[in-house]
Amino acid sequence: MQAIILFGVLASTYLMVIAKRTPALIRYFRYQSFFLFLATFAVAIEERQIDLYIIAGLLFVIKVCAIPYFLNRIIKRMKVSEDLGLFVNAQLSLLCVLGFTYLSWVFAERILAPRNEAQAIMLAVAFFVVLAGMFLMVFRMTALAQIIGLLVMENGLFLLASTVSGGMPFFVEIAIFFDVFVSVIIMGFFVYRINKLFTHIDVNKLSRLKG
Amino acid sequence: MQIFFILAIPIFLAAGAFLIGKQKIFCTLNAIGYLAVLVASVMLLRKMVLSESANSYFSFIYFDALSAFFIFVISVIAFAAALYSISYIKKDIDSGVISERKAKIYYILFNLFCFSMLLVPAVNNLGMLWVAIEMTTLISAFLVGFYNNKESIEAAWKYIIICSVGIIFALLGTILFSYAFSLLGDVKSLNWSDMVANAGRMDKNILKIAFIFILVGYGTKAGLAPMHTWLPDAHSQAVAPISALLSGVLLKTAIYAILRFGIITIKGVGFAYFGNLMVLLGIISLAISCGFILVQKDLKRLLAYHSIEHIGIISIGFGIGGILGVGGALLHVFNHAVTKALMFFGAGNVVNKYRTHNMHVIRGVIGTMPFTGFMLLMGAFALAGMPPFSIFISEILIICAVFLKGYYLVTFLLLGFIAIIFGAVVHHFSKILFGSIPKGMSVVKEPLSGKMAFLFLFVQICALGIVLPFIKKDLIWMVQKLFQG
Amino acid sequence: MIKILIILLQLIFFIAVSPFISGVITKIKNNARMRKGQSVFQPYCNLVKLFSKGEVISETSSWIFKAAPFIVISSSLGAALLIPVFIFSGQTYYIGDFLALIFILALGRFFLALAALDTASAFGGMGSSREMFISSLVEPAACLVVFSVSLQFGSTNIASFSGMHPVSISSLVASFALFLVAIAETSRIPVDNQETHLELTMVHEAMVLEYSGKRLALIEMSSYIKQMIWFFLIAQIIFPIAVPCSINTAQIIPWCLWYLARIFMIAGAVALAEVSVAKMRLFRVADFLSFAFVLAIIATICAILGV
Amino acid sequence: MEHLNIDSLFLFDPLSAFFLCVIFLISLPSAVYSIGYLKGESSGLKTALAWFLLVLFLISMGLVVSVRNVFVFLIAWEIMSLVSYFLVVFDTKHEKSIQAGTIYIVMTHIGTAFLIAAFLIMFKYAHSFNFAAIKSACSLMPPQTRNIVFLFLLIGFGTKAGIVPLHIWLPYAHPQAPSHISSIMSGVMIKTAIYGIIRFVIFILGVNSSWWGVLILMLAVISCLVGVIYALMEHDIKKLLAYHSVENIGIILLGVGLAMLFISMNMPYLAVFSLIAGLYHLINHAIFKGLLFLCAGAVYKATETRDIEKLGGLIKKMPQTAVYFLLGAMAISALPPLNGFVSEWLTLQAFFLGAFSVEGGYRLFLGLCAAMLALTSGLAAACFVKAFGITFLAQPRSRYAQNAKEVSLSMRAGMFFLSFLIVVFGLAAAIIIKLLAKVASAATGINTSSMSFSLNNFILSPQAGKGVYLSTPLLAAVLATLGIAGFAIYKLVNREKAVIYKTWDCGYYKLDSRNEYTATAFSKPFRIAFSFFLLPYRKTQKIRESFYHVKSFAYETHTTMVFKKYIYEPILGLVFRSAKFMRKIQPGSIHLYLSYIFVTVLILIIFMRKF
Repeated sequence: MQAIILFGVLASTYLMVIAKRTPALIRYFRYQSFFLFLATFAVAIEERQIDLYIIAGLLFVIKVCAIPYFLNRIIKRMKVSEDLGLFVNAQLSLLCVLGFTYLSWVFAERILAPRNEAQAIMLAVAFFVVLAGMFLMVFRMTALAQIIGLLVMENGLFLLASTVSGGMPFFVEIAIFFDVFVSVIIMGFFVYRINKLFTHIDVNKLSRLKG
Repeated sequence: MQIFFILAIPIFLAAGAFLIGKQKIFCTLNAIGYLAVLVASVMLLRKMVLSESANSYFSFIYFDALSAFFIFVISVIAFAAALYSISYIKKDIDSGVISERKAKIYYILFNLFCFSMLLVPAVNNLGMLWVAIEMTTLISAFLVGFYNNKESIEAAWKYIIICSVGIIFALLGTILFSYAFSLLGDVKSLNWSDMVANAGRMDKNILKIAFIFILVGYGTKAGLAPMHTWLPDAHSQAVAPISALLSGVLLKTAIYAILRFGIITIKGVGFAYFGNLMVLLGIISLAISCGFILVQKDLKRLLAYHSIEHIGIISIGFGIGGILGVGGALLHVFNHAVTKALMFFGAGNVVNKYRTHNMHVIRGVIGTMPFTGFMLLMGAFALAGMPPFSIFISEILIICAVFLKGYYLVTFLLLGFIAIIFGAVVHHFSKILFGSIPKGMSVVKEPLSGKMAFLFLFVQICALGIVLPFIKKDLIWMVQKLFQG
Repeated sequence: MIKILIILLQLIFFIAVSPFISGVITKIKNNARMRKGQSVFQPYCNLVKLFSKGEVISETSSWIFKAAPFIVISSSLGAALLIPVFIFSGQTYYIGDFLALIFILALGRFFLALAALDTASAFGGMGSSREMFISSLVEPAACLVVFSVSLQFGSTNIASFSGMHPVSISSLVASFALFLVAIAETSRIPVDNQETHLELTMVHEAMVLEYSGKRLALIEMSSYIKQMIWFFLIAQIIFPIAVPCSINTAQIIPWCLWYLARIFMIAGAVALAEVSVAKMRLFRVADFLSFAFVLAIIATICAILGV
Repeated sequence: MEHLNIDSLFLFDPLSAFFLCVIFLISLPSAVYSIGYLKGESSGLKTALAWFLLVLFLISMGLVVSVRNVFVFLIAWEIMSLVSYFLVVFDTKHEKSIQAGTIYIVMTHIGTAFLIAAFLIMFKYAHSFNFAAIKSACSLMPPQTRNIVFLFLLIGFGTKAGIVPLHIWLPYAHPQAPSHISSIMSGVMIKTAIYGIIRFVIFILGVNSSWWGVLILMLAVISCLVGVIYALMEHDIKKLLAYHSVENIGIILLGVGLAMLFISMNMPYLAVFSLIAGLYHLINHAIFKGLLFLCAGAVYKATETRDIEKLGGLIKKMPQTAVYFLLGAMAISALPPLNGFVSEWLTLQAFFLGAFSVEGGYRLFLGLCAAMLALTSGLAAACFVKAFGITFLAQPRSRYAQNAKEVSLSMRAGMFFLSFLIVVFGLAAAIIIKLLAKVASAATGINTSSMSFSLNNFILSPQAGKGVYLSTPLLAAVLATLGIAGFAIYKLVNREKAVIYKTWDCGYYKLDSRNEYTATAFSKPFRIAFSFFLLPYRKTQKIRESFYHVKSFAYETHTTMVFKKYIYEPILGLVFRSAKFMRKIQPGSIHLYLSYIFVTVLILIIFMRKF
C-alpha cells in the first residue's frame, strides 16, 4: 500500500516537470496533493490519532481543492498565454530530475541514518519532491510556475514531516497550513499586480533593479 | 507579565488603525503606543538581566535574556520608525503620492509587521518561530510593494519568492532537528528548552545537516552573503521607515533564529563547526558588500549593502565566540540597528526632496536640508566606524576577539574591507552632502516629529560611543548570561 | 681687549689683501694670453672710484635692495673671522665652525638673490635663479668635503686642521673637490664669466647689474673677501702650515711670506684653469658639480679607509 | 572587557609635556590670527562652527599626546583625523576641497587600520591596553613580531606624518583648510605622528635591531629630497609650504632615525644628542611653518589668490607681512642667527659626531645622508628665494596684487608673536637644549644628568673634547656689528644723495610687470636638472593670425606627479575594476538568485566534513 502511494507521488512529480502549459501543471499538482493525502491518511490509520485525521482532511481541502481552483481562476482572469516558458526543454529537464532522484536516494541513504528500509524510501521520495520543486522554480519563467514550485517543495516537506517523525505537534501543523494558504493568496495578488503593470508575467524580464 | 503587554499593543493599534479613519490622529496614537512598548521592553530587559531566570507561560511564550535583548532592540527601532512615519506619511499625503486610504493600510501593515517581529523572540516552539518569521515576510512583502510602481512590485516579488524559498529550507532544518530529537525518546516536541536540555545526546550527523539548512534558510532572511540578492532591491524600494525597520531589525530577528539553533548545535556538535560556518559566511558577505558599495549609484541600495556588511561583521563576531566576540556582536546588533535606522530616515528625507535615488544628481544636502544633512554626515561617519560613535567600539571588540583567537588572515581581511568601505562611504557621502546647492532648491524646514526621531537615535549612537568604554562590568556579565541561553 | 685687537687686525688684513689677489689673477690671465692687461692694483682703483661715484637706485625696488649690500658684506666678513689667520688656534672663538661658515656664506647669497629679484628686471631674476641653482648644487659637495676633512682631523672646527699634518690622498682629493667648489662659488670661467658684457650669460654679475656707487663697491669687496676665504681653505688642506704659538718677530716674516705664497699659488692655479677652459652651458654645470660631488665621495672613502 | 580600565588615564612625562607645549605654542597665535581671518566669513554660524571645531581639534590633539591607554589613544587619534577632515572641508563650496578631504580621511584611515593591527599584536602579548603593561610585555616579544609591529607602526604613523610614499594627501589637504587651521595642521598635527613614532617605537617597543634606524633614515632622506624638489615646482603658495612640511618632516625623522640607530648600537650620548636635534627641529619647524602659513593666509586674504605667478610687489603694500614672511623664509632655509639654522646645524653635527664613533659602511652612509641634508637646505633656500621674491618683490603682476591692503591687526599680532619666537628660539638655543635633554632622556630612558650639551647659556658644544662650538647670540652680534660698520662706512664716505630712477631697460621702453622673472622661469634650471624624476612636459603653440603672422604663443609646462601616477592610480584602478566586475553578481534575474541559494546548500553539504 505504501509503495503505490509513493509511486503515485513520484509519477505526478515527473509529469509536472514535463508539463509545458500552466493548466496541465496545476492538474498534476492536484494529483500529487491527492497522493500526499492518501499517504497521510495511511499513516493516520496506522497511528490512529484523531489529529492526524484532521490534518489529512485539511490537506485534502486546501491542497487538492482550494489552491488549484484559486490558481485556475487566476489564469482565466489574466488573458496571458498559458505557455510556461521553459528555460530547459522537457526532455533535458526530465533527465535532470532523474539525476535528482539518484542524488536524493544517495543523500537519504548515506547521510541520514534511517531506521529501516521503508523509512529510507520515504526520506528519498520526500527529498526528491523538494529538489523537483526547486527545479521548477529555477528553470521556469512564469510567476505561476514559481508559486507551484514553492507549493511542491512545501508538499515534499510535509511528506518528510509526516513520515519521519510522525508529523509535528498538531498546533504547528495547522499554523503551517494556514501560512501556506495565505502566502499563495498573497502571491496570487502580486501576480495580478505584475500582470497589470508589466502586461506579462514572465519573471525573467523583471530585471530593472541591477547592481 | 510585560511580554503580553508588549505583544498586545501592536494588535490593538492594528485594530485601531482599521477603525480610526482620520490618519492624523492615529499616527500620534501609534507613536505613543510604541513608546509604551519601549518602556515595557526596557522593564522586561531589566527584570530578565537581574533575575537571570528564563520564564515561560503556557509552554508557548518562552524568553530569556537573549530574547529580551532582541525585543528591546526591536521596540527601540519600532518606536523610532513610528515617530518618523508621522511626518513621512503626512508629507506623502500632502504631496499626493499616496491617498488617505492607503495611509490607513500602511498603518495596519506597520503594526502587524511589528507584532510579528516582536513575536519571534518570544516564541518557544521552533515551529511557531518559523511561522512568525513567515508572517513577517508576508506582511513586509506588501510594505515593500507599497508604492505600486514597476520597481517596487519587482522588488516585492523577488523578496517574497526568495525569502519563501529560504524559509522552506529553514522548515526542512526544523523538521530534521525534531527528527533528531525524536530519535532519542519517542516524545515529540519542538520546544527549544527541551531540545537544549538534551542536545548532547542527539545524533551528530543529522544535527550538522540540519544546521546547514537552518543557516541557509534563515541566512537568506538575514541577508548573509550568497543569499543576500533580495536585500538591496527590497530595502531600496520600501517606504523609508519600513526599510529602516527591515534592515535595522528584521535581519536581526533572522540572526536571532540562527543563534537559537546555533546554541543547540554548539551543545550537540561543538563550537568549531558553528564558528567556522558563521565566519566563512561573514567574510563572503563582507567581500561582496565591499565590492558593491564602491561602485554604487543608488543612495538606498548603498545603505542596503551596508547592512549586508554589518550583518557579515555580526556573524563573524558570533562565529568567533568568547566573551569579547559575542559581546561585541550583540553590541553591534544594537549599534547597527540604531545607526542604520537613522541613515534610512535621512535617506528617506533626501530622496523625498530630490525626487531621485541617483547619487550623482544629489548635491549640497547640507545646504538644502541642514538638519538632515548634519545627521546624515554624522551617521555616515558612525556607519564607517569612526570613534566618537558606538559602532567603532563594537567593531574594535570583534577585531580584538578575532585577533585573540588567532585567525590572522580573517583579521587582515576584516581590517582591509572595513578600510575600503570607509573610503567608499566618505567618497559617496562627501559628494552628496557638500558641494553647491543645485538650482531651484529651497532650504526646507523639517517637521518636529521627524527631528525627534533623528535626535532619539543620534543620542543613542553618541551616548554609547562615549559611555561604553567606561561601563564594562555589566556588559560582560550579560554576555555570559545570554550565551548559556 | 687683545682679542678685539686681533679681530680688527684680521678684518683689515682680509679687506686689504683680497683685492690684490683678484688683481694677480687677472694679471696672470692676461700674461697667459700674451697681453699686458691691467695693473695688479686695478681692483683697488675700481673700489676707490666706486666709493666716490654717485648712486642710482631703481624706483621699483624696496628696502631689501638698499639693505642687501650691508648684509652681504657682514656675512663675508663674519665668515672671514672664522678663518684662523691671526686668530691662532690657541684662543678659541665660539662663533662657529666649518659648517657654520658654509651657512653664513649662504646668508649673504640669499639676500643678494633677493635684491636681484627686487629690481623687477629680467636680468636680475635670471641671475638670482642661476645663482641659487648653482649654489644649491654646490652644498652637498662642500658638506662632504667638510665631512671627509673632519673624519681625518676629528672635528669640524677649522682650527683643528690648521696645524701641521701629513698630506694624505684623501685631503688631496678633498682639496681638488674644494677647488671645483671654489670655482663655482667665486663665479670663475667654467661656471660663470666675470668679465663678460653679455647679460644673458652672466650669473653673479647679472645680480649686481642694478647696483652702482658705494653699494656696488661693498658688494665687490665682499666677493673679493669670499674669494680669499675659499682660496685659504683650499690652501690650508694642501699646504699645511704650523701656526706659531707666540708672536716673536724673528719667525714672523718668513712665516707671513710662506702664508701668502700658498694663496697666490692657488690663485695662479685658478687663473690657469680660467684661461684653459671655455665657459659651460648652464645645465652642464649640474654635471660639473656632480663631478665635484663624486670627488668628495672618493675623498670620504679614502678618509674612512684611513689612507 | 576589564582590560579597558581607564583609571590612570593621563600620563605627564616630559615627552608629553613637550608636545603639549608645542601644540599650544602654535595654536595660541593661530587662534588670535583666526579672529581677523574669519571676519569676512559669510554667516555668524560658520564662524561659531569654525571656533568650535578648532577647540575640539586642540583638545583631541592634547589627548593624543597625553593619554596613557592605547584604546583611548586610538579614539583620540581618530577624532583628531575626523575633526581635521571637517576643517579641511570647511568651505564646502568648491569641489577641490571635497576631493582633498576625501583623499585625506581615506589615507589617514588606512594608516589607522595599520595602527589598530599593531596595537592588537601588542594587546595580544600584554593583555592590557596600558602603556606600562605593553612596555614590559614588548621585551618578551619574538624578534620577527617586533619587526612586524615596527613596520605597521611606521606605516600607520607614516601616513599621518606624510613620509614620502604616503605623503600624497598632504599637498591636497593642508592648502584647502582655512589658513590658521593649515598652520596648526602643518605645524602640529604632523608632529603628533612623530610623537607616536617616538612613544611607541623608541619608548615602548625598544629599538634593538639597527636596520630600523637605517630604514627610517633612508625614508627621511627620500622625503627631504622629494618634498623640496616638488616644492620648487609648485606655484600655489600654500601647496609649496605643504611640500616643505614633507621635507621638514624628513629632517626631523633624520634626527629620530639617527637616535634609533645609535640606541641599537648602544651609544647613549649620541642617541640623546640626535634625538635632541630631531626634537629641536620639530619645535622650530612648528614655529616657522606656522608663521609661513599665517603669512600665506594673510596674502590670500588680501589678494584672494594663492598663485604666486599673479602676485608681486606686495612688500610695498603689505610691509609687515613681508617682513614676517622673510623671517620665516630665512628660518626655513637655515640662515644663521635664526632657529632653523641651529637645528639643522645640530642635525649635521649629529651626523658628523656619529660618523666618528661608527665603523665602516655606516660612516659613508651617514656622510651621504649629511650631504643630502645639505642639498635639501640649499634647495629650500632656492625655493624660498623664489617664493618670497616672486610674491613680495618687484612690480605687482595682476590687479589682485595691485589693490592689496595690509591685513587687520589681530592677524599681524599672531604673525608677530611667531616671528618673535623664531628669533628667541634661535638665540636662546643653549638653554633650550638643556630642557630638551630632559625630554630626550624621558623618551629613550637614558639618564642624561652626566651629559652636557652646552657650555653655558650661550654656547652649544656638542662634543666636549672636540672643540666644536657655536654660539648664535655671539654670531648674531658679530654680524650685526659688521653690518652697522659697513653702513657707517657707506654713510661717511661721501654725502651724495642716491638718485631714484627707473630700472635699466637696455634703452628701449619703460619696463612693465610682464618682463619680470616668473616663478616658472625661476624654477626652470631645477626642472631641467631633476628632469629624471620630474618628467617635465612642455608644449609651445603658435596661435597664428594668418599663415605668415603669428599673433601669440601659448606655452604650457607641468611636471608629472610620479607617486600619484605610478603608485596610487593603478591601485585605485584595480580596486574599482574588480568592484565593477563584482556588479555582475546582481544582474537582476530572479532565477539566478534562486540558483545561488541552491548552490550554497549543495556546496555546504558537500564540504560538511571540513568544518
